[in-house]
Amino acid sequence: MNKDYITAYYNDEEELLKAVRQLKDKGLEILDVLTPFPVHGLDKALRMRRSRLSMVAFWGGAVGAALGFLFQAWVFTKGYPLNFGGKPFFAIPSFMPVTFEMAVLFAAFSMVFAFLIYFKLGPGAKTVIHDERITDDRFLVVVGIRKESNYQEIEQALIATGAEGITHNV
Amino acid sequence: MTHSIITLQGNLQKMMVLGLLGLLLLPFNFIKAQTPEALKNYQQCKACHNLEGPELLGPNLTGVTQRRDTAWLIRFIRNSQEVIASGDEYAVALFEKYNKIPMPPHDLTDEQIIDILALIENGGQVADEYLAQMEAEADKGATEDAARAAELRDKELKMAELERDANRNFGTTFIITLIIFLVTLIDLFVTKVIKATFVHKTVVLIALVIIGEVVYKEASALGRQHYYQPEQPIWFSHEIHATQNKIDCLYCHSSAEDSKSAGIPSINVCMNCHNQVREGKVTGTAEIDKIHEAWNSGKPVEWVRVHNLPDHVYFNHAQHVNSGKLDCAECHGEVEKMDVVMQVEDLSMGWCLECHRTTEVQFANNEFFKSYELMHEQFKNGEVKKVTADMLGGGDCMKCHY
Amino acid sequence: MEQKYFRSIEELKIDIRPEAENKPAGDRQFIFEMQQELKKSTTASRRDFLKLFGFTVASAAIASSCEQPVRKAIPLLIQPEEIVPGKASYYASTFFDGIDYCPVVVKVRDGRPIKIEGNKASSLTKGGTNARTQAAVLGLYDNSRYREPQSGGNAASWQEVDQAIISQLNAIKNKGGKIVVLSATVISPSTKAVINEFLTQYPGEHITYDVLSASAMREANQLSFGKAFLPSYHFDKAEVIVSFDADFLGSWLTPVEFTKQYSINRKLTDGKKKMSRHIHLEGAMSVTGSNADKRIQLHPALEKQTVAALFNELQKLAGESGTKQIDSPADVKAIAKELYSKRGKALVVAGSNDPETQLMINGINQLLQSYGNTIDTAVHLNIRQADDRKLQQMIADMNAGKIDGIFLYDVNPAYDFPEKDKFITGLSKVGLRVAMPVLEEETAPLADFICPDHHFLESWNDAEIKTGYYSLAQPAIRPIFNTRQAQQSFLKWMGSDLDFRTYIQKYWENNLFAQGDNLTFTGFWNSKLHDGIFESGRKESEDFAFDQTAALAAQQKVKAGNADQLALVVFPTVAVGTGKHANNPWLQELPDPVTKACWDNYVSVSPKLANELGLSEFDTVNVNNIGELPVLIQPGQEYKTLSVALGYGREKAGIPATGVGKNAFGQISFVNGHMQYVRPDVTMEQLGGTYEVARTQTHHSMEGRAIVRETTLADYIENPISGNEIREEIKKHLKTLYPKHQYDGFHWGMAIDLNSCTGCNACVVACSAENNVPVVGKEQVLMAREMHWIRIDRYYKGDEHDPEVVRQPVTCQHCDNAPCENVCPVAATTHSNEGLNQMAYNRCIGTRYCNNNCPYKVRRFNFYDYNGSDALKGNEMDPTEMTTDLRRLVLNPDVTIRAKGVIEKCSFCVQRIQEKKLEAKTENRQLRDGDVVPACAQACPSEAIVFGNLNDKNSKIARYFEDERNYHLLEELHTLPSVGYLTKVKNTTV
Amino acid sequence: MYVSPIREPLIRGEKNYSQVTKDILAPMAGKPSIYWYLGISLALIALVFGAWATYQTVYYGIGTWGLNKTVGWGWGITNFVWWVGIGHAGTFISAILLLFRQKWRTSINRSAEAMTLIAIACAGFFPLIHMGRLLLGFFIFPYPNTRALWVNFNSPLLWDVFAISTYFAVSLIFWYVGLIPDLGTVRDKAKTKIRKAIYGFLSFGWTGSAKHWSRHETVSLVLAGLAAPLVLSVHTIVSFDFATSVIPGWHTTIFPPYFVSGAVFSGFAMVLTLLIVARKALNLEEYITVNHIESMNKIIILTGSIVGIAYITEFFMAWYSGVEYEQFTFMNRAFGPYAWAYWIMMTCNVVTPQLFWFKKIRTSLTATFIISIFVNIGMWFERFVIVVTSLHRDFLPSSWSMYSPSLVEVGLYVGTIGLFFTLFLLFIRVFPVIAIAEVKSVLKSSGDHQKTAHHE
Repeated sequence: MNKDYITAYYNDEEELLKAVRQLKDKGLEILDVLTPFPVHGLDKALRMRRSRLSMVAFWGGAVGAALGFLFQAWVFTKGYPLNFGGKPFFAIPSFMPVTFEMAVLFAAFSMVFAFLIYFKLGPGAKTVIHDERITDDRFLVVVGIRKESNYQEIEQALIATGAEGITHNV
Repeated sequence: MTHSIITLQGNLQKMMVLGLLGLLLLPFNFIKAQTPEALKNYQQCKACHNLEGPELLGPNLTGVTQRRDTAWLIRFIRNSQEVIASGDEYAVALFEKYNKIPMPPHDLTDEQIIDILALIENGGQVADEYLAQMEAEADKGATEDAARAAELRDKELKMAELERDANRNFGTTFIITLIIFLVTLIDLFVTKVIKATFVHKTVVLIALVIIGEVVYKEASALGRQHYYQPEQPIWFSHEIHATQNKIDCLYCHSSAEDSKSAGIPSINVCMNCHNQVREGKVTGTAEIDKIHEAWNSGKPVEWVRVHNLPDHVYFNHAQHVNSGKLDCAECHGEVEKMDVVMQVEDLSMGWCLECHRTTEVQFANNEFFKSYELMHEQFKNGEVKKVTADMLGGGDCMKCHY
Repeated sequence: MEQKYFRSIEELKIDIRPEAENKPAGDRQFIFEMQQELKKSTTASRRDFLKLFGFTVASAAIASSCEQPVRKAIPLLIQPEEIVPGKASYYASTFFDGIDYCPVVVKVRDGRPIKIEGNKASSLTKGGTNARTQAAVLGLYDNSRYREPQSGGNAASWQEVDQAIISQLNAIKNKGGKIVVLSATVISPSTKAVINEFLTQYPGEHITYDVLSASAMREANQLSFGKAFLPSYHFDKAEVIVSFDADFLGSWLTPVEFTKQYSINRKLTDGKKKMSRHIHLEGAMSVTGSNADKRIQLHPALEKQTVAALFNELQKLAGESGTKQIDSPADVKAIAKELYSKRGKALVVAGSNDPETQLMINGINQLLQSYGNTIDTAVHLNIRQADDRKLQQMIADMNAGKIDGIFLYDVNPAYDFPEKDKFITGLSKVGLRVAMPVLEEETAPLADFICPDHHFLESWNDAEIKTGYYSLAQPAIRPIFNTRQAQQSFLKWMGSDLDFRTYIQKYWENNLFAQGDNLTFTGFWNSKLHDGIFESGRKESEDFAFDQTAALAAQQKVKAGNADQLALVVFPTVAVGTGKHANNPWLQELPDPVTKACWDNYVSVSPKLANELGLSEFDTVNVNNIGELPVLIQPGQEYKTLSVALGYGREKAGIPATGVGKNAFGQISFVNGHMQYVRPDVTMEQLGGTYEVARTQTHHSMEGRAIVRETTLADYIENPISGNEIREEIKKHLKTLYPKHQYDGFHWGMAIDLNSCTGCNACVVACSAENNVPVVGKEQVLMAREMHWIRIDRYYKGDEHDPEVVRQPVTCQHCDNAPCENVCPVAATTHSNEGLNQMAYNRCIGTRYCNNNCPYKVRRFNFYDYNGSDALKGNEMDPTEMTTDLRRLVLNPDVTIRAKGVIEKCSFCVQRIQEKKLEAKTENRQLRDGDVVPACAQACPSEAIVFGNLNDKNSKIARYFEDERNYHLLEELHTLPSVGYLTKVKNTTV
Repeated sequence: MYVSPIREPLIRGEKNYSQVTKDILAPMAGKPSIYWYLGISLALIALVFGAWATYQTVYYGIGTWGLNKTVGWGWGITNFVWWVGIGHAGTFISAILLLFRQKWRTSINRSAEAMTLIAIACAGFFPLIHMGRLLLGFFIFPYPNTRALWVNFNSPLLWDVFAISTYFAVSLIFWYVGLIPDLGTVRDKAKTKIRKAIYGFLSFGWTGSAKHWSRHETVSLVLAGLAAPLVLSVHTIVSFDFATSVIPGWHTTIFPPYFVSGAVFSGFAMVLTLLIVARKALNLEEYITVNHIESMNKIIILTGSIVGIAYITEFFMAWYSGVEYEQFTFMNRAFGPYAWAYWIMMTCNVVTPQLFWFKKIRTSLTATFIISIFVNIGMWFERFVIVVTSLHRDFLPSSWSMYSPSLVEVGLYVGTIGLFFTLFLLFIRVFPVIAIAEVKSVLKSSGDHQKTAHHE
């Protein structure tokens, strides 16, 4: 995060939720909220968009299925047509299992990779750890500071939401 | 053998008649005979016979038609061993005289033989008009075609050699790329000399591509001998024998037409000529002496096989050369242009299949294929333009693996 | 078409290279070199070595490099013109081992005999063979062959041996001593002549010793006709055949010929509605008995009186009076009626070696007017010439020291003589002992001189199996070892330099040529040598009349036998026979047609007796001190009859044979001068141990499934579909979603006539020989891992005490909807456009899924490296030394050797199909029906197997498939097999 | 929110979030107990036995097994199917139960999934080793080659290749994606530098940002959606190995559902076997409570009953179809030479699970443990019965034969068991055995103190 911000932490997800709602109402810019586990309702409170990952999965699956099916069809009709036990060369039922598996494989992998790449997560990815206890029992709100906006105001607002502690990088 | 005996008896009268005819119509025959083809056939005789002067393997040919009648000559030329076996004194005597070197059988028609004989009568000359005619024909496109073909083949061979050299350099290429690859990785994570990481990334990418390529090529070449060109115990040049001396492939690899294996000529075949020809153009006596050594010591020459197929592959030369009417060069390349034989095709299954799928069989010309009635229908009414081996099951496993 | 050369390789050598004479070892040398090369060779596979003619492929991987090994191609110094590299040539020859006779054609590939086929030119066997004939080629490459002459147990040169022998012979001659040539029956006129000449030069006697003797028949005929001979039989002319324990389809006289004749009247194809009736009376279950329409269990001790009773009944029918009334265990009245109603078209034979029984049989045949109809007395059968009395006399003389020299040719008495101890002691009293064995044996070591004989495939010979039926044998390969043909040795010892080939030629020129046509002798000789057969049509003078009195006298003497005692029957199996070929792994692993057991002999016991004695399968017993043998419970065995196979228990033979089973020859007894193969009173002691016998089939009931379908002649005549009705039903239910594949051109099919198949197993060995099928040894067979591509299933039907036996050869059915093909993950097995179920060994990764999914269980898996062809070394599974270099010479170069871990199976002999197709192509003609013949069909003596192109509507196979009797195995599975079976028809009508 | 008063809490004890973290990470910290060492050394011994057997098989060939011309598959494939079956529980629990919003899954899914992966690895070993020519095994992959030859897409065995590898791959990422946040926790709790570095690397730089969380949840959900049919497909396809063949006793249409339920059945049994030990050894009783055990037992009753019905249906169909071969096969199963195996299967799979109808047994750890073992045995025999008894007496009596395993085959089986436990024991040392974040997320809703709050 290349801009100035204040962070406030809470010990309980209900308080966090309340706080986030209030801050949003105040029109403060919440850069990020860090929690040890997914807090329900938080994404609503932060007014996040619906995820498009499922679409990625769908298209990934579609591609996988298509590849799987077409490859098999090609092998059996053009590549090297062979007579297996009197079955027709273009034996659709036989192609189904592989097609299905390919679909699932592609769907799953495309989605997960999309997720990781989108958030720049991955083996050894470098990210800012604000507080070691975030992954344990702390709930953290990061509020951005615009040039014009008043630093004290925001701090007050945060205290008002019952933040247990406040830190900042200015 | 027996059937050949029977045919012998059958043919005898026929030959007699022909022979007489030949003699009667000699003057006419004399002109008619000397076709360019006859000249070509005559090249083979020259391998072992002179017209006059020093004798080579066999007797000199001048006046042979006076010495023996045509029928006899035809029999003898076609299969001397048979004549000898039948106990013909003259033949036996001849055999004895020319230290028991059998004259190899020749697959020639009566007419062809008569032509050759006529040619011999004419002192091995072709009548001018025929020579002229021949040249004319030759000039007529023939030469260009030949030239073009030759050029093409040369190119192919060149390409092949280039590719081979490329392949040979694979090893070094691989090592170098690998080193580069590792160096970049080390730099990327540890030393960090170059700041711009995209450099590393591109290098790594390229390196990976090259390595992949090499690995794939090597893997697919595994257990195969593409461009295999081993040293032979005797420096035998097909270039000299096949191109310069115009010896037909089948003269030495005689069984290619009617057997599974083309066969490596046994020493006695070499001796047919080298009994006399004791000095080579290139190597002098050095190499040819090895043959004599083998002949005298009774130890056969241990040639190195160039074209090897795996045990589980059944390949039949007769099938391809005889009934398939393929040219040797289709698979062996321009051997007659090689001093040291090289395997120019990779002889992989894919390569075989490719050919089976593209080349036509003698569908219309060979009675055998009458059995394929459906196919014949489609062939007649034009549904099928050309019938490939694959269409008749040339792609089935048990055509080659059993 | 088959190419036979009228000249042997040997001759060729002489023609083409005069120095061959002074380099006799030339070709042998060549083979040795090949072997040495082989020993050196590391990575080169054997097939490669065999693939190219006369090429020794030695190969060694270049050290420290992953290059391909350098493969050498070494041509012959001089290549005989007749031999085309990689192309087989065929030589007519004759197989006779003293017991079996069969004119053959030897397939020689690249200088090595690799297969033996029957010779179609013979009007006797008509191209038929039997298991032993098929297996004979492997004997050529037997590791236990004597490789050079020995003198006093040490290797010696021929010169030394010859000098020693000749000097001793002269010594004997000068002191007026007597020598004996002891040989098995010699049917070769030339050989006879040689021996006679030899014995005139060195006074002595030629004594014939047959392990399986028919001396009683000869004696009986002596009494009936005044001439000791064996007539020739015509089962093909007989409508009713009654056999008293004569196993004429398995081991009696000339089984191959008889099977041919017999099968002619068993065929009902092409609308034939007539078939012979075969009644068989026996104690132990034999191949022939199991094929009979009516099999009557008869305690051996009662046989004689039964014959007498039958004789009596017939006499009554013939209206002769004053005959001896004797009660019989079997209902002979009915049999007599049947026989008599078919007078002139009936034949009665007996296997017994008891003159009286044979006399009565003669009497019976006389009454039935068989002589001149089903029995031909003008054409004599020349086998089994032994006179057992003479033999005993000789033994006595030996022991009395009256014999000074003995030459043992083609006999092994120290192993198979009933009183072998007597023989051995006798032998030790003989001054000059010369043995001429081919394979390692018990007798030879007892001799001073061992002069190893050629294998018959290396020797010249001729034969006159029947009066006027001549055949020739010629070498198909140069001697592999430093051996010499026995006849040659005799000639040498006579001081003649004649070689036996010229001797035969001379003999033929002088004795047979006259009868020949008006060619020059060379022409005559050449053509005969080419065919291998010469049937001059000569007949013996029938200057004798039949005399019934002897028969009647014999009948009068008959006393009632005692059936309460245990009787023991010793018999030769169709596999190892009399033990001559015991060292042949193919034969050792050949399942017995009746018991399906291999690699052992055993005591067959009837279920009833087993129950009584509380014996169960594989319990060990000792019968008359044969030694510890396991019990096999044999349905259909007569209550009190035990049977043990001969030919086992070899002590000095190769690895495969030595110590397998027990020697039962001791059970043969001399009863008034004739060898008896039955002991009416034996003791059986239970030893309490168990010993497992390897059997290729362990379940013997069809479980009521319509696997082998059969009907009776009557029903068949009424309705040809009878027995096969279910097929219509099945066909109705066959539905499919997928369209059938079109087979343009060729669609190969095979039909098997269950009515003709006698279960003789010739096909099994032929298949092994043709397709390099590995031998796996007893342990593996016990684990049910035998590799045979074709097997003959044998089922018992009905009551276990008197079951009906049905047989069914099963091979890959080449289903057009093959279940195996669908399941192979790597496409190693697919269907060809000629309807073949293809197996690409080199693609197989060995999941065995196809094997599981094959309803017929015809696929075989290489559980171990049976061929020594594996990349990993030292893991071969080869208990029978089949992977030794010598044995390998028998391998067929056109068939891949399968590696460890791959599936293999019948390929319809695709290599033959391809060969014939190519032949047709090069000859620019269509393929004719009958061009392609797989090994099994070619070997079959009863022509039960028909192969051809189903697309060709005029072909024989197409006709067979149209036949109402035709059905497919497990057709209800809609696998669309390409193998059809014709229902078995039993002639139970009276 | 509403919580049904009767429902037992899922997590016992007064827990707060950091307490949860501490408890769950406890097994990873510090020296492993003597039992752990004992366990792993036993497992390794078994592994060595397996290695020996593998060598025998590869070097001398399949001949070292007890198979023959009639019975082409024996223990090898039996074990394969058995392991695949066991491999079903994990993904089933985390995928299907996730879709059904079964909160109780949270504390068991992690270990169950790990078990799945290990089991699949064990399973995959058998199709490889049972090949006659293992070294050419790569032929089953459709890769471009100079032979211009591909594979046979009609073959169920090939479908297996795809199914198993896909299943393994997808299960792996599913498991790992779930693991990422917890790895973050481990990273942040790590004492030493190296641990920090390693887990930092493994945790993919997880921060716990709300955006990540919400997407992470979507991913998990969709993956679950994908994994659910996958789970069903895998054993369906494995069952095709038999169902698509012609062999009586194999050629059956009910195999897919029957196999799948059987798989879940055995899978849960194995999970129980392991967890009952694990919760004690790692003192996680408060997280893996009797509720969990009980609810799993309920699933066992369900699937067990389905399997039982399947057995009976098979018999009925055999009789009803009127196919003599089919009928014979089933009579032969029940009364033939392998009847003992059949009846073991019957008792273990059909009878014993029914005991779970009694709450007492259902909630008793020891009883559950014993029964779960029984089920494992029973399910192994089910596969044995299907594979061997169908083959050893099929259509033509002439080829009937018997089969008994060789020491080598036993070795291979024991070897995989060794492998399984080795890997599992390593797993509990290096990864959190319970999904920390997920547990936390349900702590409030179904934790203990929340309940107590209610009672006040």
